[in-house]
Amino acid sequence: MNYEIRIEAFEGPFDLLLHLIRVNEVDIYDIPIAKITAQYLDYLRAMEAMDLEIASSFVAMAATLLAIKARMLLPKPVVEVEGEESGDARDELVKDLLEYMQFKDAAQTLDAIHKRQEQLFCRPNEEELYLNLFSADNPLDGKTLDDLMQAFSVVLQKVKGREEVLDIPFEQITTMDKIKEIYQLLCQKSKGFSFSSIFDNCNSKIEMIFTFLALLELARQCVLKIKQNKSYGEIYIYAADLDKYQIQ
Amino acid sequence: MESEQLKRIIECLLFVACEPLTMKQLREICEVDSDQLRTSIEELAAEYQPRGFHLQPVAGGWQFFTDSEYAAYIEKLYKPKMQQLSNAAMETLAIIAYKQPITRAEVSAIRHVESDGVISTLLDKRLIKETGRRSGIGRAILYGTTEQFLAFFGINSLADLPKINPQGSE
Amino acid sequence: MESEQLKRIIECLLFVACEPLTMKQLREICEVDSDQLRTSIEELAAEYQPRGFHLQPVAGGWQFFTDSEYAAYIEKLYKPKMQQLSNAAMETLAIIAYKQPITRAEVSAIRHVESDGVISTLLDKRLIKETGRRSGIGRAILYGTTEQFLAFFGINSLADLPKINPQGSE
Repeated sequence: MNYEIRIEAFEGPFDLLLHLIRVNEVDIYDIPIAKITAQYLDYLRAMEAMDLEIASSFVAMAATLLAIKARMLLPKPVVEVEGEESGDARDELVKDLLEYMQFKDAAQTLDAIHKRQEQLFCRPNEEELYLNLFSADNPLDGKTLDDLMQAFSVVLQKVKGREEVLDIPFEQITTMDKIKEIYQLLCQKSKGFSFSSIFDNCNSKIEMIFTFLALLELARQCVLKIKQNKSYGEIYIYAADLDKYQIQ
Repeated sequence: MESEQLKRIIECLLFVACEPLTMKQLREICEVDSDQLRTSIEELAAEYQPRGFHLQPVAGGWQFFTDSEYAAYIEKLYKPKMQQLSNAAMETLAIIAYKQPITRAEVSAIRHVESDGVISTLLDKRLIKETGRRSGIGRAILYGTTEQFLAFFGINSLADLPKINPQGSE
Repeated sequence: MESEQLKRIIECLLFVACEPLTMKQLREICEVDSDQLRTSIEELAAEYQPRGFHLQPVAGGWQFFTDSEYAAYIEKLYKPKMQQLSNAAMETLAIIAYKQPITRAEVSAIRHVESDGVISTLLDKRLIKETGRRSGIGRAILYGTTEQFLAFFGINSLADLPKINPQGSE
């Protein structure tokens, strides 16, 4: 091996390939595929020996290179299939490499532009500060505390007679509450109770859902048993092992 | 240091600083003596005299301030972001002010109208803020009024809100 | 409006603005026509040329920027947060800038490296954004550059990006 392997952090297989093309000083349009492939594989082996993680994209590129090398060893077909370019096996790779190089160069140019721009500073004005400066022209301009009180009085007038709306019961329900309710029921009714009966006191869909969740939780903890004697028949809930009940 | 360059550095520093810079700070950053600094600042102040913003001594330092003559234009720049409250917003603000902490659902229930839009407006205008979460399922967000709300009405605390008649009578 | 006064107002506005001000914004605030505004801005830019900060077109508007010569002094005043991008991020940003709108898969195909991480970084830094969906199956998300991208590089529009050699030849 007459070249030195330097292990660098390569962004990807193209980064490595371009590095090899550069150090070998070969023409990108006429890559000596056997030589470059051999060096590429040496790099992969070296990385492996050093226990560096080799991304799958590097391995995939190795396969591509080997496939190109194999194709170039095959004799060219004497009769060309009509309408088909007798392209070089390297064409596709070169096209991709050129496209990648173009952006690698662009990235360097952009980096230089940014480094220049980074030396320029604008005034770090804070919007908040200026918005506060004009607090005289505030969103409540012209409104007084009396207006606020008035607005609330109007609301109160409107809700008069439907005070219950102010109380939003479903916000208060938790699965835990329902678990406790069902547990108490299990303690009281040693002979069990019907599935449908536990929903009798539910006031909303939400409450029913949480009751059902509570039932599932207690079943999971093996605190209760669920039985159904016939298809579509009533489902019954029985106490199984009340001692297993644990508050979480 | 050459006098012209020193002035360029000082104006640069004052431009990016949003608070007054003291003579000591400027002296240390520019590495010049007090006399040279003082002369440069005086010259700079004179140069900015006819401009739209001026160099002024304040709180033991120096700072650029815009000319008060142009305050109206600055207001126009920032004004689109501050607009008057609609009746719906005022009503919602009143509910939140008097019933805080309160959830969106509760506000909507009281108003009998979906109130997410108005609440967003009030949040944007920083008249209300999230103050916590209701315990229990859903953990609905609770809203309350802000310091700004108090400042806008010029009151000290929520205790200063006018008392309302619980009967809601006029 | 008198030309001198217009210039004072414009410099005042640019001084207090948090972002580049567009011609449209300035026209509306100052209530002048495009020609008058353009003349004033050009004169202002010339007036600030010898100073420590300059008037520059950026991201479709105008903004004051300090002279790069004094960056070291500003860094002494406060450690500005520098936004360094890794090589991988800059490379990905270049691809998106020149090929936008473009999908994640397309970026990865050009780089021959899985690029989700870098794209997330660029999204976080608001240098790129989702600009839509590719029609057809999968409806892959398309990415493009933002206003912040223009400000990041101090350019006015995408047309100001340096031309790239489509052949990629050295």
